[in-house]
This record gives sequence, C-alpha cells and structure tokens, in this order.
Amino acid sequence: MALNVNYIARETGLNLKRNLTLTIASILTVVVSLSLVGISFLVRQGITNASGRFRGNIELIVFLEPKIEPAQRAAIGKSLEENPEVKKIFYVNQQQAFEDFKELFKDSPEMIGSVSPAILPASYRVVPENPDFQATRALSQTYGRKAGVREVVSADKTIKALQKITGKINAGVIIAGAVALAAALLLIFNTIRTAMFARRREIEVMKLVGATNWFIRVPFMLEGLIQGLVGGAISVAVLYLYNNYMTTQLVDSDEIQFFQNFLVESPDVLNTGIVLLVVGALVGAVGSGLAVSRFLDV
Amino acid sequence: MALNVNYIARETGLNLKRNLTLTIASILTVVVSLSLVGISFLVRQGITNASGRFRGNIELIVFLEPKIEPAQRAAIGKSLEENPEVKKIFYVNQQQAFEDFKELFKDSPEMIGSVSPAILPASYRVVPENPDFQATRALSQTYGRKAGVREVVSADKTIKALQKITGKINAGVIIAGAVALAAALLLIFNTIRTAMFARRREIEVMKLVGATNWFIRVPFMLEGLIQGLVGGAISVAVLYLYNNYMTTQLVDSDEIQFFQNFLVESPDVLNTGIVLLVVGALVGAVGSGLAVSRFLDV
Amino acid sequence: MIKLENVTKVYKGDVVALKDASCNIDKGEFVFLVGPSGSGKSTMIRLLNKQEGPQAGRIYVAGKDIAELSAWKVPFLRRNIGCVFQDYKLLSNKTVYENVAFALEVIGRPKHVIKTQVPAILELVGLAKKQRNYPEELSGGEQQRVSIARAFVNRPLILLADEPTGNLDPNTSVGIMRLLDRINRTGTTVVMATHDRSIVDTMRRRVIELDRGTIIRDQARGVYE
Amino acid sequence: MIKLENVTKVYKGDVVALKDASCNIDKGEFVFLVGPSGSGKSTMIRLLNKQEGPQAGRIYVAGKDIAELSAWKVPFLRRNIGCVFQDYKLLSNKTVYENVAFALEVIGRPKHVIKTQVPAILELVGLAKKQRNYPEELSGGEQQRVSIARAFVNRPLILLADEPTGNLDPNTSVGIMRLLDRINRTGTTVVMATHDRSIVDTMRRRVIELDRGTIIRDQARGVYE
Ligand SMILES: Nc1ncnc2c1ncn2[C@@H]1O[C@H](COP(=O)(O)OP(=O)(O)OP(=O)(O)O)[C@@H](O)[C@H]1O
Ligand SMILES: Nc1ncnc2c1ncn2[C@@H]1O[C@H](COP(=O)(O)OP(=O)(O)OP(=O)(O)O)[C@@H](O)[C@H]1O
Ligand SMILES: [Mg+2]
Ligand SMILES: [Mg+2]
Repeated sequence: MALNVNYIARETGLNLKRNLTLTIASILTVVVSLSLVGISFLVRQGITNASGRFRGNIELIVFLEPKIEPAQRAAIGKSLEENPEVKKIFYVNQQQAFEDFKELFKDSPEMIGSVSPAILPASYRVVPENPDFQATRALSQTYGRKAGVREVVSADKTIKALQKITGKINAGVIIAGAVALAAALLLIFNTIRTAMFARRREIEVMKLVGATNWFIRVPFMLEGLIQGLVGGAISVAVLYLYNNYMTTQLVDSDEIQFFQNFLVESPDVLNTGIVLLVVGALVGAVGSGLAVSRFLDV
Repeated sequence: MALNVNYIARETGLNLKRNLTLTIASILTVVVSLSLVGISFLVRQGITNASGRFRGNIELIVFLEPKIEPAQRAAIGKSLEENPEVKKIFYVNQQQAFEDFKELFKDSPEMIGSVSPAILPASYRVVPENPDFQATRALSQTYGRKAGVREVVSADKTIKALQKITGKINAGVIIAGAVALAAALLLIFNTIRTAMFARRREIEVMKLVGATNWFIRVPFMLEGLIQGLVGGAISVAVLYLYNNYMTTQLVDSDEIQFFQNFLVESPDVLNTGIVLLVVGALVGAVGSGLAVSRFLDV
Repeated sequence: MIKLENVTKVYKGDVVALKDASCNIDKGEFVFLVGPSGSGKSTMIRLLNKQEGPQAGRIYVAGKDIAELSAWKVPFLRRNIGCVFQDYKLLSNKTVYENVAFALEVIGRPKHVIKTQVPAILELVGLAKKQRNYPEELSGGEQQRVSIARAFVNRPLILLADEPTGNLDPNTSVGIMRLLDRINRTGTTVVMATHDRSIVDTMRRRVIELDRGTIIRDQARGVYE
Repeated sequence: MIKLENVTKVYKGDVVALKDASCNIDKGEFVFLVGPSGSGKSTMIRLLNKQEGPQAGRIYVAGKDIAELSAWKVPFLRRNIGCVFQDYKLLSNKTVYENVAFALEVIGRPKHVIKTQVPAILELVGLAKKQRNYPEELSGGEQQRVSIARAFVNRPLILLADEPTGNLDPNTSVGIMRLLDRINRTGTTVVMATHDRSIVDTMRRRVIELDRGTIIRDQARGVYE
C-alpha cells in the first residue's frame, strides 16, 4: 500500500497538536530519562579519562645505591640502553626524584617533610620493548643482581592493582550507564503505552473504517519519532549545560589537580548527544509502533 | 461529607484491578525512578563514609631529627604532654613510620623501594586540644624552633584540601541525588497525569451524577498511595539486592582496601528504604489528587 | 420548580443554541421538549443541571438561582436532578449493577438499601440478567435503559430525560413511558426531550417546541406537531 | 451479496445473541432489520463487517467467506462496506470534515476529490455549517448524521446502518431515508436496523425480524409488526 506522504505529515502534525497533554508527557519522559543516561555516560567518560591519565607507561624502575660511583651508574645505563628488550630509559637523579616526590605529595606536606633529596635514590625508569609480564620480570631479575643497583621494582603489581581498580570503577560505571539506559527505555515505552491506551478507541475506529494497520501505525510512529527527537534534543541541551557547568567547576578547582583528570572533551559530549538523539528517535518510533499494535487487533 | 470507608476500599480495589494497564504503568514508573533515587542515595552514603575514614584527626606532626638523642626526644615529648593546648600525642618510631609508609604505599612498591626505616624520621603525632587553624599554627611555630626537631608539619593544608575534595564530591553527589529525586517526582507525576487523562470521561461522569470532588478524589488518592507504596516496596527490594551485590563485591576486593571504605551500613539502607516508601506513597497520593483535580471542573 | 428567564446560550463560533428562552415548569409537571435536530433541547437540559452556564438570563431550580450556587454545592443540586443523558454517560469500568449503585453511593445510602433497590430498578427496566455486564457488552437499547435506571434510582425531585427512547423498540418504549408516568405521578417533575411523535401524541402532556434555539410553542396537552 | 448460513453468535456468559440465523440478501436489496432491544440486530451487523466472528455458521459477503479472509485483507472488506454505527464511533480528535475525509483518505483518494466530495455529502446531511466542529460540539442528531455521511462518502457496495435515525426528528429522518433510498437505487445493498415503525411501514421493503437471536420473520415489502 502506497502511503500518502501528505496525509502522514498532516495526520502526525494534528495528532501532536490535538493530544497536547500526551505529547508533553511523552517528551517530558524522554527528556528526563535521556538526560540521566547522558550524564551517566559523561561521568563514565570522565572516569575513563582520569584512569587513563593516572596510569603511566613506565613498567620498571631500577633504583641505584645512593652512594653509587658515576662510572658504575653509566655502565648500568649503557647496559640498559643496549639491551634489545628495553625500548627507552630515563635517568632520574636524586634531586629530580625529590621533585617528583614533592609533586606527587603536594597535598600531603607531612610526607614531603619526611624525606630529603639525599635520602631518595636515583633511578633509571625503563620502558620495556615488550610490556609483557614475563619480559618485565626477566629484565627485573637481570638488573636486580648487578652491582650498584639497590633494587629493581617492576611495576607489574602496581599496574595490575591499578588496572583492577580502574577496571572495577569502569565496570561499575558501565553497569550504571546500562541500567540508566534500560530504565530510560522502560520509562519511555511505559509512557508511550499509557498515552496510546488513552487513544485506543480512536485506533479501533480507524480500523473499523477500513484503515490498514500500517496506515494507522505510520503516523503514530512518526509522532513518536518526533517526540523522541525533540526530547532527545532537549536532553542534549541539558547535557551541554551540565558539562559546561562541570567544566568550569573542575577548571576552577586548579588547586586540586586531581579533578581535572575527569574533564570530558567536547567530542565525547558530541558523541553522547548523538547517541541520545538516536536512542530518543528509535525508542519513540519503535515504541509507538509496538504500543499501537496492541489495539490494532479489531 | 462523611466518606464511607467501605465504599472507598471497594472502589479503590476495583479501580486498581480494572485499570490494570494504568496500574502497572504507574507502579513501573515508581519502581524505576525510586530505585535510581535510592541507589544514588546509597552511593552518596558510601562516599560520605569513605571520606570520613580518609580523614584522620591528627592535625600536627612533629618530625624529629633521625639522629636525635633519646633524652632530647623525651624532653620534647614531655613538653608536648604538658602543653595545655595539646590533647593527646602518639610517638611513632622509625620502624613504625616505615610500616605506616608500607601500608600507605602497598600498591606502589616502587615507593617502598625508595625508602628504608633508617631514612624515615620518627615523629610525634599531635592531636591539639583545639583543632583550630590558629592554635595549630601556634603549636607548630613553638615546636618548630626546638632543638632536635627537624620540621613541624601542620596538617591544616592537607585537611583543607581533603575537605575541599570531599566537600566537592559530596556536593556533586547530593546534587545528583536531588536531581534523581526531582526527576523521579516528575516522571511519576507525569505518568499519573497521563493515566488520569485516559480516565477523564469517567471522572466527568461521576461529577455529573452528583459526586462531590472529595468523593471522587479520595479513592483515586488511595489508589495512587497504594501504587506508590507497592512501587516503593519493590524499589526497596531492588535497593537491598543492589547493596548486597555491592557489599559482596567490595568485600571480595580485599586486595584493594580502598573500596571497603565505600561500604554502606545496614541502617543507612534501611533509612533510604523508608525514605523511598514515604516518597512513593506521598507522590502517589498527592500526585493522583492533583491530577484528578484537573478533570473535576465539570 | 424550574424557571427560565430570557436564557441565551451561545457556543463558540456564534452558534446560538438557545435564544431568549423563558418558561416556567411547576412541581409535578410532565413536559415534552421537541424540535428538530440541533434546535437546543439537550442544551436546555445541560443548563438545568449546570453542566454548562448561560451567556444571559437566569435559571431557577427548586427556587434557587443556580448561577449563584457555589461550586461545592453543585453536586447537591445534581443529586436532586436525575438525568438520562443522550449519550448515556455510563461508567465504562463499572458493571451495570455498579453503575446504578453509584448514584446511591454518592448520596451515602447504606449498603442494604443499595442491595435491594438496585436489582429492583434493573428488573423494572428489564435488565435483571445483565447486572454483571459492563456497558460495552450491552446493546444500545440496554445501555440506554441502564442510564434510565441510574437517573431515577435515588427518587430525584426532577427527572431530565434526553431522548430516553431513541434506541428502544416501540414496545420497550411504551414500558419506559409507563414507568416515567408512574414516577411523575409520585410528584417528580419530568422534562423529556424526544423525537418520538407517537409517544408525544399518545401521552398528551405539555409540549415545549424549540426551533433554532427559540421556544416557538408551549402548549398544554399538546401533540408533536 | 450477503449470505448467512446457520450463524450462531454466543457471548461470554452464555448470551446467545444470534441463533442459527440464515438469510440471503441480493445485490441492490434494501432490508430492514427489526426486533426488540437486545434481539441481535447490532450483532448481525458487527458480524457482517468482521468486527466479531461467529461461533458457528458461515458468512459470505460479495461471494467470499469472510471467516477465511486473512487479517490484512479485512480492511479491504470494510472499505466495501459503509457502516453507520449505533454509537456513531466518530474520531473525537478530528473535526466533522476530517472524520468524513478519513474514509476517503483510507482508500487513497486524491486531495482534490476529497475537497469536493466531503462538503457535498455534508451538505446533503445538513451539516454544511458544522464542518469545522469536533464531535463533542455537536448535538446527538448531528453526530449521527456525521456517521451517516462517513458511511457512504466512498460509495460502498454495501451500506450497513444501525439505527441511523434513532436520534433524529421525524423530518430529518425522512430526509435521511430519501438519501438512503437514492443510494440504494444506484445499486448499493442497504441493511438497516431500526426501531422506527413509521419508516418501515412507509417504505415497504423487505423486513427481517429478530427475536432473542432468532430470525422469526423474513418478509418482502413488509411492515414493522
Ligand atoms: N460544545 C458545543 N460547542 C459548539 N456548539 C455546540 C456545542 N454543543 C452544542 N452545540 C450546538 O448547539 C446546537 C444545539 O445543540 P443541542 O445539543 O442542544 O441540540 P438538540 O436539540 O439536543 O439536538 P438533537 O436532537 O440532535 O440531540 C447545535 O447546533 C449544536 O451543534
Ligand atoms: N460484548 C458483549 N458481551 C456480552 N454480551 C453482549 C455483547 N454484545 C452484545 N451482547 C448481548 O447480546 C445481545 C444482542 O445484542 P445486540 O447489540 O445485537 O442487540 P440489538 O438488537 O442491537 O439491541 P438494540 O436495539 O438495543 O441495539 C444483547 O442481549 C446484549 O446484551
Ligand atoms: Mg440532543
Ligand atoms: Mg443495537
């Protein structure tokens, strides 16, 4: 059956206008639930960003004896540089180690008070060619036995722990996002169904006058699509406002650099916005289509 | 007008049964939205607990020179104990300082590798009588000048920073909770309004047959109350399941003690549950009462 | 009992449904309201139970100007006026029994009264067997009779009936008219809008004829035309 | 055109609305369906346009057994059957014009056809001035006439009319009956359920009488009783 574009457009427009109570109710539900989904997505993105930044890529630290001979030190450095398993090294002298320490503990001055440059050992920070557990351990054993080396710390445990933490947080936030999305879909469909219930007589009459299922369904689906898009668009606006507010809040708090790690980039917001629009449009159209069907059986 | 309890009970029961589609829709909305509110409350509680535990109550640390004479050390201790501004002191020797350090950095073995007991200074941890900024600073100046004292670190900056962080997180989570609650109220009212819209003819007819506003309104409000309570009860169940799951998850992760700080106590869950029930019942009853009113004007 | 003084009702779009209508109906009268489709019969009935308000003129029911009735008193007015609506206005979520019982519950009648009166009145209109059915499950004429039963189950002072026999066959109509007549004889004022020529011509009661909103005839013991 | 073979329709609760009913209506016939309230007239009409299905028996419309029609073909059956419903079944969100136009839109008539045919048919039923009103804003008789207009605006093969004059005054009824007669003369089969004795007695067409679901009379050029 060829559907008349003209008819569909007019019918949809009139429906939206004349069932204003139901139109507003549906859009409101879409706005509220998709905004929650969007915000939980952005929080997820922020946490992913933050945990990415917390993690370095240095996998091995060769601590040198504080009183090591410069020659011995150079030998170790050379050996490291020539090792095919090693990709890159950085030498961190005692002063730098202290600076690093101060940076790391700038919020805990009592820690800083407890050390001095002379106390902290110099070290080679090593980026292995192959950031694999076995390779890192082999390197660590090789250099741990060398003279002048106080200790080799392979960061594998730390990384594992860090990965576990961020993995857990990530999983938690993904679950929260999925739950929010599922809740949103449920709420929107629920509202559409209730609105359709209020119009069941109308649908029955159309059917009795000889309208085919699709003839009835298409304008309702278009109506749902538009409600979903409008609701989605409004929740994208809510999202931008939220993100702007959070960004100024986070940038403001420059004394606590920690928070800045959670900043979300514009492309992420854009992507989330697109997802919201698509979800809104889809659930609006498909939900309406499904909800109508219940009353088409006349 | 005396309302007939019998009539109200029967009327409410029949309404719930005969408008099953709308009853289910309303309960579903209450369940989904209140569960979100409840979970956001529990997360908030967890964060509050965690930040409470992160914060110690030691406000001042007097670090001693590593090579201090025992007599000098005892003198400083005595002077601290006798100072009326000081409430309590703990002596932390070098070995203990190292243990603390290891505990603090157990996830960062490279930090542990960089220090040894001999390096870390012993210290007096001081709890001032008056945890006030001025008093703490005065103490810190007095003892900073004493012989044998390497440095006095007043934790006020740390505490300020920590308070700022936890304050911000708290504010964020409170806002999130408030937003979730507002969203829930909006969604529930929206659904009730839509459901009432589907029944507007019925309400008009009742009015035309001579029913007073309250005669019509009370069963609808009771209906809303019951829907709210049922929805609230289900979301309390959801909350308990969530909390149980999270608790086992968090306790499981004992290698990352950090997470255990977020554990929420049973009373908190209970309180949140009660809040959900009350909110569900109130918004159900009041929302229905308001939604009916729109159609009583016949 | 009922008095209209120069009542005018204009709907949006300049539809004059009632124009300067005046009449006086005494207690215990039986009045037929006749006139072509769209002449304002239902409008007059809707004005009497304050479903709508007039643009001009005064309406007195039981001695009171109903325009001056405060909103919370309107239900009490309506309890004294039984109304058979042209479109029945049954509660679709209630059974036949519950629909009729509702009119008694509204005025706070005790349960045992409801339990005896409702079946009795349903028996009278010939719906004893349909008590447990919902309006949707009834034929047109059956729904109409439920509306009639509900309108006078609580023995109102005034009975407004808007085409109560429109969907009834002649025999059932005669039965309903006998019932209305009996109710009228107990002192209830009856105003009935109708298109049924034979009923009007048989009963020979007062006839008020409307034409495009104007009362063009008010005749005691009148006929349809 | 229409053939019923031993059709039985039982509603839940053992209400036998139609019992072993058989009849044959040829193309171009005009049939009155009479019988007391609740005798099964509307049920028969609902069976003919497949609003409901019978428990037993076969129903043929235009030579086809409608029980064997697959669900997607039902709309096409209904487009050939105009139906005036006893409760009008107007679309409350659409104006009078839109309600009537809908029946043409459903069969894909182009806009210019709709624009000329809808006002013409509304003129015929006397509603030219009410085109922009919603059903709620019409009197009972006016709503009924919208339903009539919608039923034959698309010139169906068969016209089922369930008490199309129930809410109309005698004069308007005569006008509507003239219209139905004219439509019938163009070849449309008309089946009309009615309670109006004078219409049946004046027209003298075939009469099928139902009583408690059974066809008790099938008379050419019959009278009401
Ligand atoms: N809500 C409304 N808005 C606009 N016009 C209305 C409204 N209600 C009624 N009308 C118009 O007022 C006029 C009188 O209507 P009313 O219902 O009183 O007629 P009636 O005499 O009862 O007719 P019928 O015999 O067909 O029921 C009609 O032309 C109708 O279209
Ligand atoms: N959905 C239903 N469920 C149960 N019983 C029904 C249903 N629809 C109709 N009936 C019953 O079937 C019988 C026939 O109904 P129908 O509507 O065909 O009567 P009718 O001849 O059209 O009467 P009227 O002249 O009053 O319109 C009635 O007793 C009615 O109560
Ligand atoms: Mg009327
Ligand atoms: Mg019928």
